[in-house]
Amino acid sequence: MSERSDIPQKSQDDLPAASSATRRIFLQGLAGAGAAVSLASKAAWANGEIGFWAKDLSNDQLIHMYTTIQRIRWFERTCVDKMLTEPGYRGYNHFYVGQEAVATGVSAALKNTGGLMEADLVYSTHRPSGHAIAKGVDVKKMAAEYDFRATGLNKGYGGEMHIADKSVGFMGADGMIGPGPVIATGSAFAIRARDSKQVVVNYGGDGTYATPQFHSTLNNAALLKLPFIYVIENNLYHQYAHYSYSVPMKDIAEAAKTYGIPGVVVDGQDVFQVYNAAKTAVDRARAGEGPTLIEAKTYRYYNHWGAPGAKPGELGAFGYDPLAITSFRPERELRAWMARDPVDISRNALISWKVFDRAKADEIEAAAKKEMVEAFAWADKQPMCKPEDGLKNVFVEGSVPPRQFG
Amino acid sequence: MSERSDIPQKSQDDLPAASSATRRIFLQGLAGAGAAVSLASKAAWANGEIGFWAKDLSNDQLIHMYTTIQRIRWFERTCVDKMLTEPGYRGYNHFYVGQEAVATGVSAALKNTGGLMEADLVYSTHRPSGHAIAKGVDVKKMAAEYDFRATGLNKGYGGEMHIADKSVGFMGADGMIGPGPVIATGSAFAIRARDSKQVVVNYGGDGTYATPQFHSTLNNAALLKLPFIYVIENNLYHQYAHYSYSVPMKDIAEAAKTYGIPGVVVDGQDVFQVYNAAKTAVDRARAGEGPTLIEAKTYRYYNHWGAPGAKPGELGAFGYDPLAITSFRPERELRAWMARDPVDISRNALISWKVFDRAKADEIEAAAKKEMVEAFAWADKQPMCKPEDGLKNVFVEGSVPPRQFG
Amino acid sequence: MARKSFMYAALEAVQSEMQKDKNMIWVFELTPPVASTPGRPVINLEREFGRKRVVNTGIDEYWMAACVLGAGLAGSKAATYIPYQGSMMPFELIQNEVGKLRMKTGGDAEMPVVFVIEMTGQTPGFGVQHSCYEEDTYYAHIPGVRTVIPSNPTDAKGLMHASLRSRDPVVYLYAAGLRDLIEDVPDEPFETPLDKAAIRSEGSDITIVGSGAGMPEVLKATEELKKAGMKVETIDLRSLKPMDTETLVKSVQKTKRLLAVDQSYYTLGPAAEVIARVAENVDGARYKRIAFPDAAPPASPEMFLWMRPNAGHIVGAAKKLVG
Amino acid sequence: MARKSFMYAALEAVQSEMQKDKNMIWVFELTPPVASTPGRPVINLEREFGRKRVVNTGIDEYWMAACVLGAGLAGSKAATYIPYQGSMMPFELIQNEVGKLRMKTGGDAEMPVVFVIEMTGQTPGFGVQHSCYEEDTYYAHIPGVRTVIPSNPTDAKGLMHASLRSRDPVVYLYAAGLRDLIEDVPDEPFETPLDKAAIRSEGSDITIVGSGAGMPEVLKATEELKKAGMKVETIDLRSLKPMDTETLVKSVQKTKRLLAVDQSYYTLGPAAEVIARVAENVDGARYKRIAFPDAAPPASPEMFLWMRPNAGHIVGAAKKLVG
Ligand SMILES: Cc1ncc(C[n+]2csc(CCOP(=O)(O)OP(=O)(O)O)c2C)c(N)n1
Ligand SMILES: Cc1ncc(C[n+]2csc(CCOP(=O)(O)OP(=O)(O)O)c2C)c(N)n1
Ligand SMILES: [Mg+2]
Ligand SMILES: [Mg+2]
Repeated sequence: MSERSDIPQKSQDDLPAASSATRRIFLQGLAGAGAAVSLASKAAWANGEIGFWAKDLSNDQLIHMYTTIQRIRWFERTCVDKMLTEPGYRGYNHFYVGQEAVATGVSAALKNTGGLMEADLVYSTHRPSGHAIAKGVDVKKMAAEYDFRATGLNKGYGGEMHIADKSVGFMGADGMIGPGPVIATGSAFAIRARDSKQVVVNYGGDGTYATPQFHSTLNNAALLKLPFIYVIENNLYHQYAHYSYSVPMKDIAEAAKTYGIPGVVVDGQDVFQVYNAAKTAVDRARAGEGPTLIEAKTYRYYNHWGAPGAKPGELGAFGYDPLAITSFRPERELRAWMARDPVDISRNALISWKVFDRAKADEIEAAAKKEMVEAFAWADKQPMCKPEDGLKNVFVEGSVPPRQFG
Repeated sequence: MSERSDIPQKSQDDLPAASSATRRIFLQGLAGAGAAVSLASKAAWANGEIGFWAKDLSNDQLIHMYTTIQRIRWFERTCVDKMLTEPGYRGYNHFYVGQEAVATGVSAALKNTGGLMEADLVYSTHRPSGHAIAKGVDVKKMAAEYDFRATGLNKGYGGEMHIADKSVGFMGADGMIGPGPVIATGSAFAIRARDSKQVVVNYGGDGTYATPQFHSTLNNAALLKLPFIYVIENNLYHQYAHYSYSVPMKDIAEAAKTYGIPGVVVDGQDVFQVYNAAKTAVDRARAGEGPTLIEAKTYRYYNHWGAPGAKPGELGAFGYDPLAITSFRPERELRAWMARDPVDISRNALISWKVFDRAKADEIEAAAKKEMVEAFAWADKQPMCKPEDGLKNVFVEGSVPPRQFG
Repeated sequence: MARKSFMYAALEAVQSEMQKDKNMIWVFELTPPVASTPGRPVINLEREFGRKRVVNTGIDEYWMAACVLGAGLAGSKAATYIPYQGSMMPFELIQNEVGKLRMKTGGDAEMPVVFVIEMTGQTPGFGVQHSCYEEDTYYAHIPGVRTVIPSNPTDAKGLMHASLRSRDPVVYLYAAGLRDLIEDVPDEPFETPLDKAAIRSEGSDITIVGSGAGMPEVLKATEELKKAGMKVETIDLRSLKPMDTETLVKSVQKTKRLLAVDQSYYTLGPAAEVIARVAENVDGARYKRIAFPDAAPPASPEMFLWMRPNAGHIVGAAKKLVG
Repeated sequence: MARKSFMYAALEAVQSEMQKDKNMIWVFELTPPVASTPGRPVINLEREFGRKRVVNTGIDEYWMAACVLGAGLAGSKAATYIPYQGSMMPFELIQNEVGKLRMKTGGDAEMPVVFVIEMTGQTPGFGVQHSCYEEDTYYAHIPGVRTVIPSNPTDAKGLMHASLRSRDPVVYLYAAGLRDLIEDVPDEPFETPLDKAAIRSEGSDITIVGSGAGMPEVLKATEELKKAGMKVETIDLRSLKPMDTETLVKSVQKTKRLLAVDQSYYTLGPAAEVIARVAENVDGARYKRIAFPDAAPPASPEMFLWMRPNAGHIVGAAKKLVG
């Protein structure tokens, strides 16, 4: 993994343990650098809306964020390698690697316990691993679900694209592009109606901007002042097309203006910036001040779906994707983004703030890797589904008649 | 009909015949006054985008505009009176009265001949009479269609809400709120693809703003730079709800910003302002520069549907509308808008420009009234539809089998 | 017990469930949840429960349905009334999300939700989109959603209670053509089962099956045929999904004659399913369908009224089938 | 004549019609109109006709369909390929606008348009929304739209030519599960009628009816049954709307046994209509349906593959019905 050049590692290691104040200064520097390097984040910064909330986090919380990033990373790397090396492996994935800081930063600002009536609720996409892990979903059960096991998170009925776990407020992945965000506003409506303090976060790719539901989502959320946050993960591509094919402006966050709600651009590679923006939005939503649109600029290291072009043990997919017939991502673009890796950025920041040292960081990474290898190994040993169970879970009770035999 | 207070009628009558230049000055005054009186038309005026194109119109063209307004007005007043006084009359209507200047001003900027491959195309709504008449549809056939006659514009298959006449580029009314605008962009797409110079106008009420298709329409029109004009007739209500129930901002035209296209607010009671805005948009579209969103602020003098609350021979419906259970329009609001009547505004302007005098104006009105009374009388004598013809026009050829007899 | 209109009976059930469950929401557009009926208090859910729970929205029926689904997933009981003009706008959401979420999540998703989908009143003159009455098939083909279609005020109330209490999502098809029906309906809450057809008349010569807005003409025909001496067994489907095969099969095993009546288009109307289910299970019976032709309804009343199935058509077909 | 894949055969027809008509447009998303097949030139419509006529859009299938409809109304021939992931997004537009515009305007509306609606490949593991194969019923219930469903590369080409030349709007159901089929297909343009079923095998013991992606298993079962000595008449519906009643009825009049097979959900699948039409016209026949149960497809391959109808099921049911 490459190191960030703008944070001099060695010397930072020698600083005294970071206080809130020094941490804040670093955060500001970090944020500014991120903005200057790759973003037109005027909406976020010019109006000074974003507080440096990460300064208030305890060391434990900061380490948890780093750990989460590593756990997402290694959950998926373990899965990629399985796909590449075990021909019989049945799981598939829309890999989230590269985008870990987004889900991690957002979930760090949320309440993730208390079940449906108390936890903050997260709606995910067809690219759900990161959102789920950051929200606290059990990785063993996820791994089992990805391989359609009867003891998987959703008993094998869902598979990767449909994982859900309401006990931690993870409302589920969705294979469709469009419906998720409007459904999420419905949860926010119910929350407002029952005077709960919960908030609802909806993740959506840059691809969701062009859907008709994008307008419905923001318009109704704004009109009804719903406790709702739309996190656009703009990874520049929807499937095999650059986002300029479907978005007429550079920053999707600008669409917020029509609805009179905040539209914020953040560096999606920097977990602390993401946290700052999410915290502001969550506070606003909880206070009854309505929705926020956050656009996190980010990038995925793998192709749209599965592992084409990837090699076992290597990070990122540089090879050919047979599905990308008309348009594919330039290797240089991918390498440029990997130079601003969310793992490195968070790791270097925490080292520089004296939250942990390199050894501890490595230890966390190793533990994450081990946990995930074990999770997938556990999954491999889980029972397969019973065919007849396909007739269940149509309605709450009972099962429907078989019709395939005539 | 009330006179406009800000244009001193008597003295204007004494001026010499208006030249283009003087006419232009009056138009500017008129436009400015309109803006000051009732509109927050900053988008339209602050950037000086709208030229005073009405100055270039010949007297004939100006008189045609006034005539059109009167023809729409009297087509509908004849229809209202029929509904109120002839219990057996079967036609219904979503009356356009009050909004005549919008359709008239827009169509004056369009090419209305040459059929599907040459005329500019107009997509209408559930409130189509004005759009149709302004586009040049035969009023006799319209009247016959409203009463479901076999010789009606659409052979009795359509009725008011579904009239269409492609020969003049009137693509049709639509009973649905939502689909029309996106379909209209499809026509614009085809036009661009075949290198035609046509433009497409879509009318939509303020109610169309909240539909998911609103976003699709503007986004795709902007991305593909389509020769497309979206005319929002903001008459403040969608059915029985004020537009603030579904629109979070004052001017819907502001939504154009997201898409990087012009968003223009005009005084929809003033046919010359409407024409000016339409002309600018049409020129832009024909030059391949893409779409425009025009919001005409206007008002309807009747209730949403039919003639509840209206009295024979009287303009406007002030009585109770049994369908408006939770929200209805204040009488004072209606009277305030009637004080800026499109008939009066155009009439006074043309008199002041010496395009015609009062006698001629009255003569035009009387002729319009007579034409419409005759049109509806003609319609009354047309043959009814043959029941079995209901099985036709499903496909281009043949008819489908009856199924109602078993 | 008091005389209640269809809408009043339905809203009475909603009101009672909303009083019991403080979290329940109701989403509407242009049809306010208001009803009155002679001698009973006016029901106005918006006034009674306030705009935080009962909301009037813009013209976006897809959002209305999505809002209800999202509320249900978040653990709140929720319902929406989609007016017939927008009855197909939320279709994809109900088909692709509501109908699949339980299967998709292996049972994790909570969906205590009801979608009241209005079907047109088939008013002559309104034409293709406002007189169509075609939604039954679309919704009934969806697995994972219960689809019911009351045909009288009593069932309107009983099915509404049952729908709102069910943890399964329910599409409650509301035939606007039945608005004017008034009959005695119990005041206290009661449930009508979500999966049982109702036998409206018992007989052994012929089975006539209808549903929803088709029932008044079916019942009129039944009376006429009975007067003419025919022993008619008349079934009101009441639930389209799941369809009560047992009641249908038992009846035709007895009568050996099945006349299935749809207000909707012929091809793939509910009557097709009625016949197919019976034909798979009963040998030697004879079958006939009556339906609206496969044509969108034209506006002209002459054409439209001629095309719409009525009691006369049913009587004629029944006589042919039995004779 | 050359060996061509399903997609190649279909795009060859599109290419030829676009060459003939300079106004014709093609709208796509994520599935580029590109196909190759051994020994034939690569087809790439985007490259050949340019981005003004062949456009790659954002994720908005409703707009894609609306664009095509609007183009048609404006007098340009137009078609779109809606990928299976978005196959129901444009439904309301096709149902409520395309299907009704001719009736609504008394014939004024021009609609030389084709909606290629992809149906899933029913890939095991993809689950509820990506393996569903359920669109046939929804689209076939619409009046005013012709709905066809080719089951092999030859019909894919012939039906595409006929669809693009028809002045009626056509929903062309494209079963992605047939992508891998390759067969000899004529090079020159030809039309396959839009309203005729195809008899794939003649026989007098039983009639088996299927369509689209169901046909390969139906044909496999036919061969097996024939080997076992049964005289099987096998019909490929090919057109769902209008449905070719005559061919169905004639066949069952002869065989008196009808087995209708759907890949789609049981309730109100095309097989229901097949049985109902025949039952109305043939006395004393016996009927059986095979279909996917009324359940969204679960992701687990064990469950999904067990639920999906296959040749074995068809053989078993046919033997029961005849025996
Ligand atoms: C309605 C619909 N249309 C098309 C698809 C196919 N599809 C799956 S993912 C995807 C791209 C999504 O892009 P984006 O929202 O940017 O998310 P990303 O994959 O980049 O994370 C598309 C088009 C779909 N799932 N749903
Ligand atoms: C999809 C849909 N939903 C609801 C309706 C019912 N409806 C007919 S007109 C109308 C209001 C339209 O308001 P607006 O667009 O402002 O036009 P106006 O009537 O004011 O001219 C509504 C809700 C409809 N026709 N279509
Ligand atoms: Mg993306
Ligand atoms: Mg309005």
